[in-house]
Amino acid sequence: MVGVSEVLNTVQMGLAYMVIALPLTLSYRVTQVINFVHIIFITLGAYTVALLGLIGLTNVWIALGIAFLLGGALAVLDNVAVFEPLWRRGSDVLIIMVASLGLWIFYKYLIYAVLDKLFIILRTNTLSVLVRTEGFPSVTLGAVTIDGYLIDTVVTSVVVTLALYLILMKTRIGKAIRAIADNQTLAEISGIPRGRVLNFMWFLAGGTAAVGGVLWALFQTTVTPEIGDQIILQVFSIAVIGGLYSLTKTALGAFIVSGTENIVIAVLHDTFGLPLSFRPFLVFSVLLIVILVWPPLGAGGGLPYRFRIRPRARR
Amino acid sequence: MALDTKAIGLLILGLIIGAAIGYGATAFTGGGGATTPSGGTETAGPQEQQTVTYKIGFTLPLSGQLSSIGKLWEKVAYMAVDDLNKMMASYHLPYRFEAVVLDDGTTEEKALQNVQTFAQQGIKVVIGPAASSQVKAVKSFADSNHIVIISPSSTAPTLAIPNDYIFRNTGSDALQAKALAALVNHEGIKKVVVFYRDDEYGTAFADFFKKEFEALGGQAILLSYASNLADFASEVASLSSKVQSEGAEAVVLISFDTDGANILSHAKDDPVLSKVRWFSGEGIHGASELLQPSLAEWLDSINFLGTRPVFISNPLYEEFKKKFENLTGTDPPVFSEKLYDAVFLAGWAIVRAGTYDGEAIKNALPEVAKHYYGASGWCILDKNGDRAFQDYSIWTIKQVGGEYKYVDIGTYSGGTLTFTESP
Amino acid sequence: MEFLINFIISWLPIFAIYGILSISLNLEIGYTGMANFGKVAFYAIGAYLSAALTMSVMLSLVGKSVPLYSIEAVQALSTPGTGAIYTHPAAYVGLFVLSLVLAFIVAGVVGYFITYPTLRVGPAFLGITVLAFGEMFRVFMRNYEPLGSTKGLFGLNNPFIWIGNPQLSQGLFALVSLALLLAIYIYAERFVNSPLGRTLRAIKDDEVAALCLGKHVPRVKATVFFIASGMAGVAGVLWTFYQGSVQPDTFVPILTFYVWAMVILGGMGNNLGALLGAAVFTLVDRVLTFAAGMMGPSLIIPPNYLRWMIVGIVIVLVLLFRPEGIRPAKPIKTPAWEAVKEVSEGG
Amino acid sequence: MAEPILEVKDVAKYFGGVRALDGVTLSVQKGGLIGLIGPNGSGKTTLFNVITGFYVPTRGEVWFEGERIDGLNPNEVYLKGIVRTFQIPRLFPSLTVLENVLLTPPNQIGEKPLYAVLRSRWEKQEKELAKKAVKLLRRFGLGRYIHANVSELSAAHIKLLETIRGLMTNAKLYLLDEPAAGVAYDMAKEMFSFVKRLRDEEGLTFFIIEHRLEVLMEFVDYVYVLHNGKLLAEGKPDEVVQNKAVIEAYLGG
Repeated sequence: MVGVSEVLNTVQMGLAYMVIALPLTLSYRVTQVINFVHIIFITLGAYTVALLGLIGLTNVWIALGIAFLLGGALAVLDNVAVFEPLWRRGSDVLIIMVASLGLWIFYKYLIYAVLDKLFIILRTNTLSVLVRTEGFPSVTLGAVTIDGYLIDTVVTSVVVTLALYLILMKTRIGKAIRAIADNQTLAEISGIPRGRVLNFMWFLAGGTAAVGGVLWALFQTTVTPEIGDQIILQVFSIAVIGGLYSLTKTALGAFIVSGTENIVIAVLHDTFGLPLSFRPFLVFSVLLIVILVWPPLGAGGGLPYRFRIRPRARR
Repeated sequence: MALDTKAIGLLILGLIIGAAIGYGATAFTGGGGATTPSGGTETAGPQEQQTVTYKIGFTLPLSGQLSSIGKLWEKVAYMAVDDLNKMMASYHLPYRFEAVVLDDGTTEEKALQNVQTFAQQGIKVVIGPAASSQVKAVKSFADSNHIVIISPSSTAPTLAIPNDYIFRNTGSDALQAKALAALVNHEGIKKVVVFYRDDEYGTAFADFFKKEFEALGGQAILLSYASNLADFASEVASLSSKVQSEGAEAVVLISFDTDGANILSHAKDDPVLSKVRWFSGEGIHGASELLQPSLAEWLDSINFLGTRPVFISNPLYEEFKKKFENLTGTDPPVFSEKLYDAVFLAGWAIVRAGTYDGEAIKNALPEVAKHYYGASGWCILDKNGDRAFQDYSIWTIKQVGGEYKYVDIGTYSGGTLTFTESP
Repeated sequence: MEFLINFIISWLPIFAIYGILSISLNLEIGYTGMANFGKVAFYAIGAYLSAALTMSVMLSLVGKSVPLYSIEAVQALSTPGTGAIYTHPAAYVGLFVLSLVLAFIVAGVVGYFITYPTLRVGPAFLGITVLAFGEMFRVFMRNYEPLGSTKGLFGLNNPFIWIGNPQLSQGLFALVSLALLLAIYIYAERFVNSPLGRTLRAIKDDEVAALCLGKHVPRVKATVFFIASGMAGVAGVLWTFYQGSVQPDTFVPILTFYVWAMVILGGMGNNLGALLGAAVFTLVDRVLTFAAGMMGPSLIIPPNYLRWMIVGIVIVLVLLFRPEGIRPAKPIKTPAWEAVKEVSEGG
Repeated sequence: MAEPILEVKDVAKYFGGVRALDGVTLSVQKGGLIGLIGPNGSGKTTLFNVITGFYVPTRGEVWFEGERIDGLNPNEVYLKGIVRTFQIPRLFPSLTVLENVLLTPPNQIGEKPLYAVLRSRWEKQEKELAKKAVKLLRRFGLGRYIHANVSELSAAHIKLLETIRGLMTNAKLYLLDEPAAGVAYDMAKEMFSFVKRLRDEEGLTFFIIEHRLEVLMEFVDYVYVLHNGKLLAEGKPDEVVQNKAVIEAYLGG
C-alpha cells in the first residue's frame, strides 16, 4: 500500500539524490570524467554531520557549511594532485576515471582507518553513528507529521539548486565553466584560464556533493563508512538518466529513482509479493534500461552513432 | 611458442621471493626464534619445570562490518589467554598459551587466509571466525587439515554438522527463536509481523520463530528487508503498511545493531509502528544508538523486550564482566563470555589431548566441555559440536538513575519464562 | 621447509585465480580498451555454476535428493571417508573438469551479450553497465533460495581430497591451478600476438578509425569479452574448489578493482605484467597477514584497511608516475617481421 | 565520361529540426577527381558521414557500383571498397607504420578468433601481406620508416600513409576530408599531385572535401558546391569559380 510515508520518503530521498547527482553531472560535463571520488564526498558530508553531533555540535547549518568546505577542498586537492597532471599529460578520460577509482578506494579505507582511531579515542562506535543534529522542528499537519529533517532537506536543496543555477548562468566564472564544457579547445583559445576555472568547478562540485551527503545522512539517520558506496550506483543511474548532460533531466532522474525505490517497490511488493530486498535490483534495472534504450550517444568515448545490428540496406 | 623463458624465470623468482618473505615473517613472529614451526615451544620458565607454550589462533573481525564488536573481543581474547595462563600456573601445570590474533575484516576470503596462515605456523586450534558465512568458508580447509575451529558466535542452524572440526560455543538460533516465541506468547500477543534481515541469520531465525510461535497458537507474518542497504526508511514504511493491513499487534525485529537502530529510529516517528509492541533478539542488544534519550524514551514507553543468550546470575560471569569493565570501561559486548570460555575450552582440550595434534584435540574437546562451567555457564556440547544448553535473558531499556540503560528483567531457562522484574 | 611448502600450496591457487582474472581483464582493458568494472560477475557465475553442478551431480550419485544448502547435503558430500567426494573420486575430478569447461562457456556467453551496450556507448558506460550487472547478480543470488540465498553453498573441497593426505591433495590442486594459469597465459600471448591482436590495439587506439577500416568493432569486442569472461569463469571454478564453499557476498564490486590494481601495476597491455601484478598483490596481502600477527594489537592501521589503501594508492601513483606499469606494453610479434627481413635481404 | 561509381540520390539528413542535408543529388565518375566545397556548416562532412554509413539518411539513396549502400555500417561500406580519411589523420599510435598498413586488408585468417592462436593457419598469409606492405611503403618513399612508430612521422608522411594503406585492399573510391588542411602550400600541392598520380597509375576515384580552393581547383576535374544542405552549383572548376551564387555563399558564409 502506498501511503503518506512513502510519498514523504520519495520527496526527501529524491531531493537528497538530486543534490548529490547534480554535481556529478556538472563535473562530468566539464571534464568528461565519471568521478568515483564522488562517493567519498558523500561519505565525508555524512560523517561531518555525524561526528559533529557526537561531540555536541548539533546545528545542522554549521554542519552543512563545514561539509561544503571539506568536500570542496578535497575535490580541489584531487584535481590539483591527480586529475590535472593526468589531463595535461594527455591521458585518456578512461585513465583519469580509473585514477579516481584508485583515489576512492584509498580515501575509503583512510576514512576507515581514521574512524578506527577515533573509536579508541572517543570510546564510541564510530563505524556506525546515529545522526544527532537540529534544524527546523517537526510540524504536524492533521494526521501527518512532517519531520524536521525533511524541512531542512527541502530548504537546503532549494538553496543549493538555486545557487548552482545562478552561479552557472549569471556569473562570469559560470559562463567560463560552461564554455569549457562545450568546447575545451575553443575555451582555451579564447583565453579562459582553464586551471582556475576547473578548480572552482571542482570546489563547487565537491562541496555540493558533500552537502548532499549531509542531507543523505539526515535521511538515513545512521552513518557508516559504506554510506556513499551504498548509493553510488543509484546516483550513477540518476546521472545517466540525465544523459550526463542535462541538469534538469538529472533532477528528474533523482525523483524517478527515488520513486522506484519507494513507491514502485511498495506496489510490486503488495501486488506480486516481490521481496523488499530486490530494491537495488530494481534500480539497476532502471539503469540498464536507460543505457540500452536511450543511450547517451558517444558518451564516455564511444561510437558517435548507433551501430546497426541488421543493416537496412535495401535493394 | 609465444611463452618466453623470461616469463617462467620471473614466475619462479616471484615464488621464491614470496616464500622467503613469508618465511622471514614467521621466523619473526616466533619472537627470537624460540618457536619451532610445529607450534609447541619448550622454554625454561621461572619454575623448575620446563613449560611448553602453545599458540592459539584467533581470527576476529577487527575491521569491517562487525569491527565494533571485534575490537572488544580482541581484548577479551588477550584477557582470557592471560587468565588461562594464571590458572595453569596456579595448578603448577607446565603449559602456557599464547594468543595470535589476526584480523579477518568480516570477510570470508580473509578468514580462510588467516586459518591457512595459522596452519602454516603449525597452530592447530583457532578461535573464530565470527560470522557463519566465514565459518563455512574455512570449514573444508579445517576439516581436511585437522584444524579445530571454535566459533564463539556463529549460530547458523545449517552448520549443525556432527563429526567435523567446527565447534560452536553458542546455541543455534533455533533455540533462541523458541525463547523469543515463548516471550511474545507470554505477553499475550497472538499476531505478529516478523521483520528480518534477508541474510542467513535473519532468514533462519525468522523461519524458526514462525514455527515455534505457531506451535504456541500464534500467527506470524514474515517480511524481510535488504540488509545490505544503509537506508531503511522505506523498508519501515512498507512494514508500517503491512502491520496496518494485517492488524498485527506487534513487530518482532530480527536485526543486527546498525540496521536495527536505524529501523527503530524510523519506526518511532511512524504513526502505526510507534503504537504497537516491539520485540527483538540479541543482535541489537548493546547498541549505543538505542540509549539516546528520544529513542530510549519511546522504547521504554512501548515496553520493548528482547531475548539474548546469556547465563543468568552466574558469579563467574559477574566476575568476568567486572574485570572487563575495569579493563575497557564498557560493558562486555555480545558473545564475549562465549569467546572467553572458548579460550579455556581450547586450552584444557590441548592439555587433555596431551599432544598438539588437531585430531586429538578435536576428540578431547567435547569431553572437556562436559565438565566445564565458565562465565557462560555449562559448556556441554551436543553431537554437532554446538553448545547444547543455552539460557536466555529477557532484556529491555529502562531509566536507571536518570540514564537509559540495558536492563535484564527475566530469564528463559529450560523452557520456562521467569521475570525478576515486572516488564 | 615444511612451512615453505605449506605457504606455496595455499598461495599458488590464489595466485592462479587472480592471475587468470588479471590476464582476462588485461585482454579487455589493456589490449582492447574496454573498461570492465564488473569482472566479479563472471567470476561469480563460474563459482556458482561449478558449486551447483558438482554438488547436485554428486548428491544424485549417492542417491540423495535434498536441497543443496541443507545439512544433509553437506554431510552426504563431505563427511571424511564416507562422503561422496571421498567415495566417488573419478566423478568428482570429472565434475571439476566439466565445471571448468562449462563455466568458460556460460560465463563467456553471458559476457558476449553484456557487450550489447557497446554498440552505442563508450568504455566508461560499458564499465558501469557491467558494474550494475554484477551487483544485480549478487542481489539475485542473495535471494535465490535453491542456490542457498544468503546461506551460500558449502561442503566441497579440493578435487583431490580423496587421496587422504591433505598436503598432497592441496599440492596437486595448486599444481593444477598453476598449469591452468600457464595455459591461459600462453593462450593469451598467442591471441594478442596475431593479426587479431593488431586489430584489438587498433580498436583501443581509435575505434571509429578501426571501423572505417572494415573492422566489425562490436563483434570483435564481444568476442574478446566472451573469452575474457570465460577465463574469469574458470577462475571462479578454481575459487569454489579452493575454498570449498561459495557465498554471494564474496563477490562484491571492490574485488574487481583489486584486479584492476594488479593490471595497472603490472602494465596494461602486457600479459606478463598482469601476472606480475597478481603475484605482487597476493603476496603483499599474505605478508601483511603475517605482519599483523607479528605486531599484534599495537598495529597502527588494521592490515585489512592498509591492504586496500595500498591498492588505491598504487593505482593512483602508477598512473601518475609510471603509466606503463612495471612492464610496458610490448609490440605485437607476428611473422611479419621475418617477412620484412626476407624482403630486405632479398634486395 | 565513364560510368558513375558513386551516386547520391536526393539524400536528406535531419537532426531534429536542423536540415543538415536537404535533398542532395550528385554522382562521382569512375576514375574521377571530384571536389566538394562549401562554407562551414554546409553539410559536406554530413554527406561523407551518410556515404560512409555513420548516418542513415532521413530520405534518399546512396548507390555504389550498382549496389545500394545507405544504411550499411561503416565497416561494411569499407568492405565495398570505399576508403575514408579524416581531417585530422587517424592512424593508430600504438602500432608501427608496417602494422598500420597490415591492418587494412579485410578478412585476414589470423583475425578470426578461433584461428588467431593457431599461428600455422595464418603465417603464410601474414608473410605475403607483409611483403606486399613493404613493397608499397618503399614505392612511396616510406621504406625507412617500416618499423617506426607513427608519432615519428612528419605530418605529410602521416597523410601519405593514411592514403596509401588503402592500396593494400580493393579500394576503389577515396573520400578525403580536407587532405591539405594544416600543411604548407607547397606541401598541399605535393599532396594533390600525389593524389593525381594515384588516380592515373591505379585507376582510383577521389572525392575530396577541401577548403583551400586555390589548391583544389588546380587539380580536380569536377566540383560540387554545397550550401545549407543543398547543392548550390556544380561544374568544371573554372565555371564554378565564376558562379555568382557560389561567390555570394562564400562571402556571406
